[in-house]
Amino acid sequence: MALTTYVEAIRQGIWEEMEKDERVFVLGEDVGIYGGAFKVTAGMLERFGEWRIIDTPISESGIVGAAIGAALMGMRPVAEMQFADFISCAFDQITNFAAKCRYRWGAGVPIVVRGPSGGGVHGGPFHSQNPEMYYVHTPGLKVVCPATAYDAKGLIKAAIRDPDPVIYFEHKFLYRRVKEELPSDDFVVPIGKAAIRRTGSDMTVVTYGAMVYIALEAAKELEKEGIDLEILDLRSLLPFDKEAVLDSVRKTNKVILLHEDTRIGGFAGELAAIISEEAFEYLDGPIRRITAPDTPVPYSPPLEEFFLPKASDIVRVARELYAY
Amino acid sequence: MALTTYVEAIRQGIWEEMEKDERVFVLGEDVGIYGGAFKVTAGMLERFGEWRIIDTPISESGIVGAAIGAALMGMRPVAEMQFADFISCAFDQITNFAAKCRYRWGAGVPIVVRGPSGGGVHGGPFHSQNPEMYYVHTPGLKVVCPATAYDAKGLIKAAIRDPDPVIYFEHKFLYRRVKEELPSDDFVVPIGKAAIRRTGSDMTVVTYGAMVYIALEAAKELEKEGIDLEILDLRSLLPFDKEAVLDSVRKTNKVILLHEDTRIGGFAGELAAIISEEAFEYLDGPIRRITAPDTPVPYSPPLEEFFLPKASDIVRVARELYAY
Amino acid sequence: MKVNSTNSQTLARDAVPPITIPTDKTLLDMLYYMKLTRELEFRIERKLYRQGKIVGGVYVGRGQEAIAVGSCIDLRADDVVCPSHRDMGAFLIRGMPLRTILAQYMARKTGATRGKEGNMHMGDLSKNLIAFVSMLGDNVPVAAGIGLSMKMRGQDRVVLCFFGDGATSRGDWHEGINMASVWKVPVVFVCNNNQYAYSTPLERQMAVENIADRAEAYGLPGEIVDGNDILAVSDSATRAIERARSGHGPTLIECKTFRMTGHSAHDDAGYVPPELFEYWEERDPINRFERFLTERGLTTTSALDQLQTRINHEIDDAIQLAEKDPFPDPEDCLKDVYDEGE
Amino acid sequence: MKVNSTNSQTLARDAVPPITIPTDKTLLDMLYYMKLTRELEFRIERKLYRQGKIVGGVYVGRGQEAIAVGSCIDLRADDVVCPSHRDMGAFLIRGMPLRTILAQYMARKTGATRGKEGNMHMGDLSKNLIAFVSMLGDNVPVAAGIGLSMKMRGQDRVVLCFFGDGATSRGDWHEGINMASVWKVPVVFVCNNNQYAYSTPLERQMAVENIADRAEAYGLPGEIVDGNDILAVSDSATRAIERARSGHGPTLIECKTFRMTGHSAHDDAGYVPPELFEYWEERDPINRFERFLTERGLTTTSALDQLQTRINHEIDDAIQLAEKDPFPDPEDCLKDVYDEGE
Ligand SMILES: Cc1ncc(C[n+]2csc(CCOP(=O)(O)OP(=O)(O)O)c2C)c(N)n1
Ligand SMILES: Cc1ncc(C[n+]2csc(CCOP(=O)(O)OP(=O)(O)O)c2C)c(N)n1
Ligand SMILES: [Mg+2]
Ligand SMILES: [Mg+2]
Repeated sequence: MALTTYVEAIRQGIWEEMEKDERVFVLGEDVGIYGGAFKVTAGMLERFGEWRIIDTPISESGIVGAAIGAALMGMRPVAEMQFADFISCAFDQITNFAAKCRYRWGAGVPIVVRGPSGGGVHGGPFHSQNPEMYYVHTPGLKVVCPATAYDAKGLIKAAIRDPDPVIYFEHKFLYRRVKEELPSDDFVVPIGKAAIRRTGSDMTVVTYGAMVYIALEAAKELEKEGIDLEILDLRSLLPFDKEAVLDSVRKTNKVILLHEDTRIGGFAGELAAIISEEAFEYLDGPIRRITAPDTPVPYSPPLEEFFLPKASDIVRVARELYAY
Repeated sequence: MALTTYVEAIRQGIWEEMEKDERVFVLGEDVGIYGGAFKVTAGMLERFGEWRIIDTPISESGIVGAAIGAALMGMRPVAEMQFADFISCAFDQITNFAAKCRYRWGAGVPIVVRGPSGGGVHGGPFHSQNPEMYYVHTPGLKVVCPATAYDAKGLIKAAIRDPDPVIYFEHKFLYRRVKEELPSDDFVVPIGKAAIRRTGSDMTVVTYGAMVYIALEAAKELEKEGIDLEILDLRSLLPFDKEAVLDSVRKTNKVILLHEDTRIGGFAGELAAIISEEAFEYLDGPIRRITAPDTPVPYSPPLEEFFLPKASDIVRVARELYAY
Repeated sequence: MKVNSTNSQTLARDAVPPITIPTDKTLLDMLYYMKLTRELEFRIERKLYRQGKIVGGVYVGRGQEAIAVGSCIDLRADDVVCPSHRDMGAFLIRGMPLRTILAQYMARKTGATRGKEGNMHMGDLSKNLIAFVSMLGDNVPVAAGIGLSMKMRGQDRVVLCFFGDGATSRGDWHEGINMASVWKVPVVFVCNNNQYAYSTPLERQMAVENIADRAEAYGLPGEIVDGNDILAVSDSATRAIERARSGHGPTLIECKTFRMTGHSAHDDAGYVPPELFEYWEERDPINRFERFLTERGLTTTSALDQLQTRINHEIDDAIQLAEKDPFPDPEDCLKDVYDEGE
Repeated sequence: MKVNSTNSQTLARDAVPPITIPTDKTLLDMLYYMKLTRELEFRIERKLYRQGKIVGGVYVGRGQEAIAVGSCIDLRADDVVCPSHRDMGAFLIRGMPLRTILAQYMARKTGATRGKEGNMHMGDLSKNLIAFVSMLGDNVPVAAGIGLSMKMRGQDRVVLCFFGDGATSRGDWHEGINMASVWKVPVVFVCNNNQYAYSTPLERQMAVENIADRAEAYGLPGEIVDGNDILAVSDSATRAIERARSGHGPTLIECKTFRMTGHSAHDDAGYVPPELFEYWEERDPINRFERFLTERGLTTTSALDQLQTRINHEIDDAIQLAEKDPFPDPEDCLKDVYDEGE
């Protein structure tokens, strides 16, 4: 069977949901004839027509607002942000209108807002952001960050079917670098469930998105030294799989929290608090974080390389923690 | 000497800076003839004229954008958000333009964006928010949350003088409920320095804003049982006084992290991570968090009371932790 | 820009077709809903609020009643309304019970939002009423999206979306109107231009004279209406609704009116020149309409008294019930953040 | 709306005063900067990018050179420019060295942003050049604020703020233009209307024909200019700058032009009908201006060749230097998030 890339998996997921459910439609900038800046919607205009694949003006807030309106009428809009960085322009509609709607007056807003996030392609401060925490800190939203083609497809389908607003951050570095064979049947990946990417006994690395691969790389390296990492891919950040995190930490007794997002207020802090509250007595060493530093994402390759967490960082921290 | 309220302290701070430095000006909705929804700018129009106290259209993003432009030209704008909840509409300008400007091309943006945050006045989901973490998670910004009239004045003055963008969240519940005698000289409270509000030996409560008073209330109660709380008021969240937190935890060996903001992705997570990383071996018990639950801020009094952390919550958690 | 009004002094009659007068039944319904709105908001703002029975802030539409009532009276049940914070009439016409509204203001479990939200932040999908969020202008792209869903599905429904003059300065207003016009979706945008945004008069908000002047920038028709003239409002709205329903896209209707109170119950509007209140008091939409109906023989002084008495009773009863209604349970705080299944 | 152009076919000459022709020196400067822009961007997009020497994305203003050059040529040094992503000419006129620009594109430490930022995201306060942020339209309220600071201080400086047609759909654009107009601040808004936003043609962005039609919604003058006619651009800009400088507030100038490439270096613009490229190729702003100068006796074929050779050398030299320039030190990543004192 052919291998499916991460980006193609997203495309397939949306496509299948559109075939199955006529309430599903896509709106965003250049999603129509152009098929989206990263071709996630390629071919959809021809198949579904211009009232289900809607090219919009450059109006991120308006796009999300319109998605909310359609969702309130029973539709299932999938709004594309051309880069996840531009979701900042729709922050108010997402956090105030969509997130709080059900709570305020019982009206669910089943929208998906998706877009390419993450660095590694020299996109600079406005084409590399990891904006997940702004939404993770907003009750009423769900936030997912798939790392594999399987999850990319399974989570976009779950997101579209979800009765609540889901923010779906795809990692642009993975778009064409990650591929795998996908089952041909209709599958979803449930929102809120983590996956163990490597079973290990010495310490746990909790991570998500593109960092999963960095962790796997480090694990290979550390294996040679007899340090055995368990790697947990969260897949969803809100809600997140607390039990999976705690189970793994209770087993390995040491933990590294890893993300590409910046440090202060990043997801690792939340995890550290949870672990400390609920698995304190299992800890045999300090909880360690590996994250990007607290700066914008710089553009020049040496700077960006410095910015992004690397396998060597994990190797170094894991050695320290192992020796603790 | 007369007592000065928290809200009057902010007014005085802005006023004094405007007297001293003609680059300082205020812009926002209804700040002129009306003196601001909470009267923070009362009397300023008469004193400083309509080109230094500028009533704007309802355009939060525009207000912050205009402040940025003026700041780039050497001015010191103080932008008022009528409620801190509406800062969401300016999220993009703040996090993308202001926060990243110096890093990107060396141009500092000395603006202050301030507004009333926090609950306790039955304002409901859109007049009660604590939006601090969205900005704490944004490198390039500074974020302060004063709890006392002294700090309110000293921090607004420090914020106006600061060469970088400062987000200043005042707590509306404290506006007229908190007062103290203020020194008559020109003082500032340095951004990034915490204050110990109560010295104690059994455990540390790290908090900020209106929660400082809840902690003090709990401390009085616990004192009777012989549990001695140390209360640390962070005052600034970005940068925050890591050393003060670590020093106190190393002394008391137990810690409660308290905030009015919601839990997931709240500041307590960041603190938990830091403490676990840097004071792990000093901890004699799990790090405990007391926060609002992960919901919007509800309006009806019984709901809002349930939502807000209470002294009794601290008492309960402190007893548990004491017994650990 | 021409103005639609039955007051010939302000009227450029050639600009719009002659005003169509609704049926007698509709005329009397209009009167009822305007008077009900007036009395209900009077009780809320001037009685219950001062008695400390209202929780949180209060914003009323005193003097602006003709706008929501005149534009909503002829909607179909499957049409959708996005009211702003001064459009109580919309809720009443769509059938939200008085008790539900009062319980909302008193933060009871039986309120429209079960105590989660305050005052005008009410909605009910079963009545096609979309709850306002405080962030002014946010409902404009949402209305565009509602219209979009109707167009996509080939429905002949329409959306009415309300906002104030101040809200038109928001970026979301611009994005929403623009998208609605590009997509030609069935939305009628109704601006309550009451000349002030809180304390800020029009000339500090915009450098044009009329909100309707902005319509040209989006390629949609704009119309100015005497917002204190319910016949003019309903006439313009009816035409715009028909336009939208028949697939000709959105319209922007600017209703000139005045906010006959402070911005909210705690604001004495000291910044408003008293002459302005006097000027507009003379143009009170209810008095004016009562005169019209009297002249037309559709009502009399005693019939008006009876109507007022009936309204008073309806509200008295609703207040009594709402006051006895329970507050929500504290733990309800945790409910309905997400879908909780059946 | 009338169009300012020296092409009598598209010209409604009564609409604007006759075009003022700048001095010979200025005319030759214009030619130089347009040709320098064209060649520099050609090298970046068609040579260096394809050789893999450019880091990240590339957006050029091929075919649009007359706009930035024509509107910036007469600014004073203390005036401020907020370029958008297709206004290379503005950087050149304001004196940003070729080497600095090329080093920027090659992500070197010597680039305008020391490697922190890419491509057109350059700024330099000492040259009164404000760096663009990607979020389209964000520079509009910023420009309003710059103008505000000038007005507050009684300075007779002006701001030029550039954006594309697509950016006018953003809420920030609306908020910024509105504030600038209400405050009557000295800003000249220049729209590069190149008919497309990425793959999206005008009619899917807005329901009006001209960007300038939007000016009326804000109470500021709007003017349509043949953006491929540098004399028309500079004429309109000069008048608008003068208006702003003398305290009469902002102007919106719409320059009709065409993007003679894909959206960025990796886009083949397959969605653009080829006839459009042909149509606009005939109206190339540089060819047209060269003909004008030749007819006027200000240049000759051989002088043009010499000029091109000089430009080629200047760029060759700058590329050589920039290519040898160092990359930033990795740890520079941590610097300048905040003020670090002296
Ligand atoms: C985005 C936003 N900014 C500020 C406010 C605070 N606010 C509430 S009502 C109001 C004035 C609204 O004016 P207008 O739109 O004319 O409506 P009116 O109250 O006059 O009916 C303001 C500034 C808000 N609700 N939302
Ligand atoms: C807020 C925002 N949304 C989306 C983008 C992605 N984007 C970059 S350029 C562009 C098209 C811009 O069109 P226009 O304003 O007409 O300028 P042009 O590129 O045609 O010069 C888009 C959609 C962006 N930069 N900012
Ligand atoms: Mg108003
Ligand atoms: Mg364009």
